[in-house]
Amino acid sequence: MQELITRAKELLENGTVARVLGWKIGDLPYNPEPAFFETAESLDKFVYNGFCGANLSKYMIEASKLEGKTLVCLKPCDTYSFNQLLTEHRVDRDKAYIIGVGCKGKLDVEKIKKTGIKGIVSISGAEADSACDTLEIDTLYGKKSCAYGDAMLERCHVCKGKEHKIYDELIGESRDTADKERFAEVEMIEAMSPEEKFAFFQKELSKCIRCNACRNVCPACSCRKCVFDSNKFDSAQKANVDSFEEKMFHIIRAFHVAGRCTDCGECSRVCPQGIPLHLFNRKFIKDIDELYGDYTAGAEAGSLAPLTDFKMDDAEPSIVNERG
Amino acid sequence: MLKIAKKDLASLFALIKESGELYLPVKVAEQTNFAAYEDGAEFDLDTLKSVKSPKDVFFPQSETLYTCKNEGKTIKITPEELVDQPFVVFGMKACDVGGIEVLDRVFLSDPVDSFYAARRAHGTIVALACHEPEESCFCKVFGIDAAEPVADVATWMIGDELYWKALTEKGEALTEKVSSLLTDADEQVVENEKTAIRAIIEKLPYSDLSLEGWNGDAVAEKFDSKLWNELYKPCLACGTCTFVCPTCQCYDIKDYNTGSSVQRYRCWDSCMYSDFTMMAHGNNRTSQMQRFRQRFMHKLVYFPANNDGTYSCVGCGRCVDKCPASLNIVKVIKAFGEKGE
Amino acid sequence: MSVNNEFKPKIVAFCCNWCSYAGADLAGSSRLAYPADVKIIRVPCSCRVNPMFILRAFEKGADGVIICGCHPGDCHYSTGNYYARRRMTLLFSMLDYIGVEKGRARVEWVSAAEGVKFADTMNSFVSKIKDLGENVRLGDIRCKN
Amino acid sequence: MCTEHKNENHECTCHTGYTLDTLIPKVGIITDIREETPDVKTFRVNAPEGGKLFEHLPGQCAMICVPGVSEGMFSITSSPTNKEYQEFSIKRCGMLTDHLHTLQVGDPITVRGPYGNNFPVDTVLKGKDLVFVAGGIGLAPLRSVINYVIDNRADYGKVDIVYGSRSADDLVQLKEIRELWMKTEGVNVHLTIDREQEGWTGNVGFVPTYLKELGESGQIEFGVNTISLVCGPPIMIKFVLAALKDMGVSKDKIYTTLELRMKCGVGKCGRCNIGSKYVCKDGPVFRCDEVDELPNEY
Repeated sequence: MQELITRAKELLENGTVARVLGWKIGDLPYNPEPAFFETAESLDKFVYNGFCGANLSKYMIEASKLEGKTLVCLKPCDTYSFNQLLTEHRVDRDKAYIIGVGCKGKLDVEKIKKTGIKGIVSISGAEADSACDTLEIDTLYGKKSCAYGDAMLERCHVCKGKEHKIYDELIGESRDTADKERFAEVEMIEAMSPEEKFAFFQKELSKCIRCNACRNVCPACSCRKCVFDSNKFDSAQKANVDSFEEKMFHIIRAFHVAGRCTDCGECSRVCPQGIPLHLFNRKFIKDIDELYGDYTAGAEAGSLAPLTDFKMDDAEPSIVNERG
Repeated sequence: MLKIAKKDLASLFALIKESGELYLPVKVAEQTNFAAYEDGAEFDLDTLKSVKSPKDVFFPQSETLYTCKNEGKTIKITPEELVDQPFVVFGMKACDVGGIEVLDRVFLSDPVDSFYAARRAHGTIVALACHEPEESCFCKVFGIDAAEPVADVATWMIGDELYWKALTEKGEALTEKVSSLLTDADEQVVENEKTAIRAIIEKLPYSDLSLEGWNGDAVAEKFDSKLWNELYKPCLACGTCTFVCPTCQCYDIKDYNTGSSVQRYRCWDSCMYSDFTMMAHGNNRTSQMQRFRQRFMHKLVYFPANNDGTYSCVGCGRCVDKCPASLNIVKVIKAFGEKGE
Repeated sequence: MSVNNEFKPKIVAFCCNWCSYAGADLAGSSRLAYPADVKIIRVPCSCRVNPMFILRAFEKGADGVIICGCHPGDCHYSTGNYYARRRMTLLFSMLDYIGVEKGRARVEWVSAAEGVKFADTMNSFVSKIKDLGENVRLGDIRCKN
Repeated sequence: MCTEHKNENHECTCHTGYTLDTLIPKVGIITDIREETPDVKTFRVNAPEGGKLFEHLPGQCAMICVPGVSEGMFSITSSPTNKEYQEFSIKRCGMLTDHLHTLQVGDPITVRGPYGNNFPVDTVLKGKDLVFVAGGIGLAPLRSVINYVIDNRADYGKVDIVYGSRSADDLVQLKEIRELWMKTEGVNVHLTIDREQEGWTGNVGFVPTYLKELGESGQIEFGVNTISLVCGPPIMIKFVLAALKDMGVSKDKIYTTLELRMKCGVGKCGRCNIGSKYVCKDGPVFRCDEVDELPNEY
């Protein structure tokens, strides 16, 4: 991480970049916040560790409008989102100086707390360059430890690979973390009976508090004015009055990014109720791969999104009934 | 002081349910939220904080105000029935009870909001002391004693027994109803528990946060500070902090056309949303900085100005845990503290 | 499950202006009978049908939604129904994924000359929906009373 | 328990503290609609059984709700001294007002209120000389005060009304201005329009400049005993305040009414606050020096 800080200071001082977009040390061991650094000594508060899960490419939409280049630290999965935003001309490539940062899998403090660990005072083993795979956690109620894999975000278990898709420079090595089959959860749900499927989503979506964090964090969800924000829409985007509204909101949110979603997992990471929202997006990805050929959004900038393309011999919609 | 064994709690809840609805923390899909208790539901008293605060019981996320139906030449307005059955909220922590008191100052001040007032009048709150406070808690900063919650009934979970002490006559009435299951208990055990909890609270990282400089008449200097321009940048303008907060009071009034009638309902709203102050000739808070500033100015400056010094924050730490960009009220207070503004 | 005949399904049909709507006219003018519970909404092209239209139709109380368009290749706008075909396939797969009964939403290509096919499609669709029964999984309870 | 103690209008009598919630509107009937200008209509509203829906004070507002569309806060333009009806002058400028302009005489309309504070007619204004400065639809809130003053003419000193609009047909309540206000003793009305228009003999020019001319030419004296009441589009208020300042009128002698988005009208929904003041409860009528203490966020 120190190498990253010195490089960032260097680029800032020699004027190649006007600001650095990274993470600032939080006041708890697990809550660094995305931050802009404009001066070299403010970079002393820069941090990059296992808790820097935020995907910074969406901030680049606004940063591209500022004058001068912005240095942005992107993890391998973030670069897919940046490519997708590039394809849609939402970010300006020459306004971004991309440093591909190494990634050993990002952590979720909710998962640590689910193992019963409370009153966290300090965590060691989450540093970017540490190689150990257990976290030593010092708490008010004694020393605890937790395996790195158990604390990892769900998206890191199905990581798409540690190769950065777009960068100007690479700093820090990565460690492969994929140990689960990407569509396992989706297949498990598809195998359920309609009643079970309905009950599963009814229970999960009943937790939704309509806070829109999933929509506001998603790099593919970058419309200037979202259809759910118009006041002509009588089922409000704030009230969870009836279970149908949550279903419509989440289906349409996933639908609007179908074929553009890079499966970066931010929606599930930020959901305060821990709803596995990626199950919607990943279902669309699986269908698109099966019906229209494998496609990874953001693999390379400029690729044609499946829903803006067609083939003469595409399957008929009735295939959904035959597929069982 | 009375007590009941942890294993008999299910029968205690069943007994309470006989005389009215019971709301308590229930684990659904691995998340703990306050919900109406059905027999056999998996209640969860170990998780310190529910995701959504229990203010939902008294000030629901959405409630219908009235229904309008066109009848011939005129419109028939049928107001929604006010709550008129007693109910019990079990397992509220001291910070959430503090949150309800903040909301009382809003909804019970003249003109009284009768929907809220009806629920408050018919609700009995059984508060549970926090056995193991977490690092994001800072209720001590706002003068709330987590070891001794002040509600209709105070309870402590010590070992595998629940200690029960009624504090108000509503609490006495409830204790009366369930006295068959409660046995006498020794006060001293609870005193030791209180000192243990207070010792832990002293060690919490946020407990020494100082609110110096934040009060009702700090409007001018805090409003024009340049710090807001740096603090708001990572904010995603989502509504998480406002919807998990036990003291947020803002609501929106909207219509829902059901085809045969129109239901006018009230739902929580968030000052962080872009259309919060949208009006016919424009929006007086267009930038996210203004909205971010409004949220914390309201909690730490405007509310104390209108409510003789009471802050609109109870230090529960839910915004600290749940903000996607890790921003929260503690970082704002600290940032202003460091800059000495 | 024999559905008592009181259950009157509400069906919403999005018909594309150039083919299916003309097909419906033809079915009407040649006195072909199809159930009256079908409410036709004319759209410029099947591709104009936004997934939210379908979900809001279900929300407001529809029991079945059918989207009719020109046969692939005959679209007045040349490629409209190709995009609609992909879009509807994904939507129907998602509806099936969250547990909605199969067949509650359907796409059918009906040209302007196929009045008979239009009537048959509507008859078969209404009977299918009558088998499925009332839509309880995608409705908003406030619109039920 | 509580279910038996219900009386007919839904009050839970065993907790007699509640009246019907203030958010529940009353149903009124539109008894007359006057086309003031191409985009302003004045609606006269009565209770179904006749008389007024509720009592109000000059300057207070009411929330007019159209089920299925939305609801909006409008100032009650009729004076409280008028016992038979209440009137609202509504300019067409949005979803709700478009719908209101389609209503006919005899249609039902749901109204709740009154909300907000009022012009201090019985306290500060009593016995003072008054200068009313209004622009366009801004006359609506001031009209209730003007008619109140005219009905209790003896309690007040000289009255000057400076009222301007885009064009002659945009002058609201022109009939009443000519037949009642101009004929009342001690009340002189100064009308102006923004641009030259044939058939218009009155002054031409913006309200702030016209006000300055009147002030400097002595037609209106701003003595220590004069209170000014200003209402109109924000841009006009800004220049009028500047003009009054140049003529030595101190800010605590000027009242204005602010208009922000109001949803509940009772200071609870958290929308219309400027600093720690809620416009719907602590306002909408403010003294200008109070307005300066507020952070500039409106």
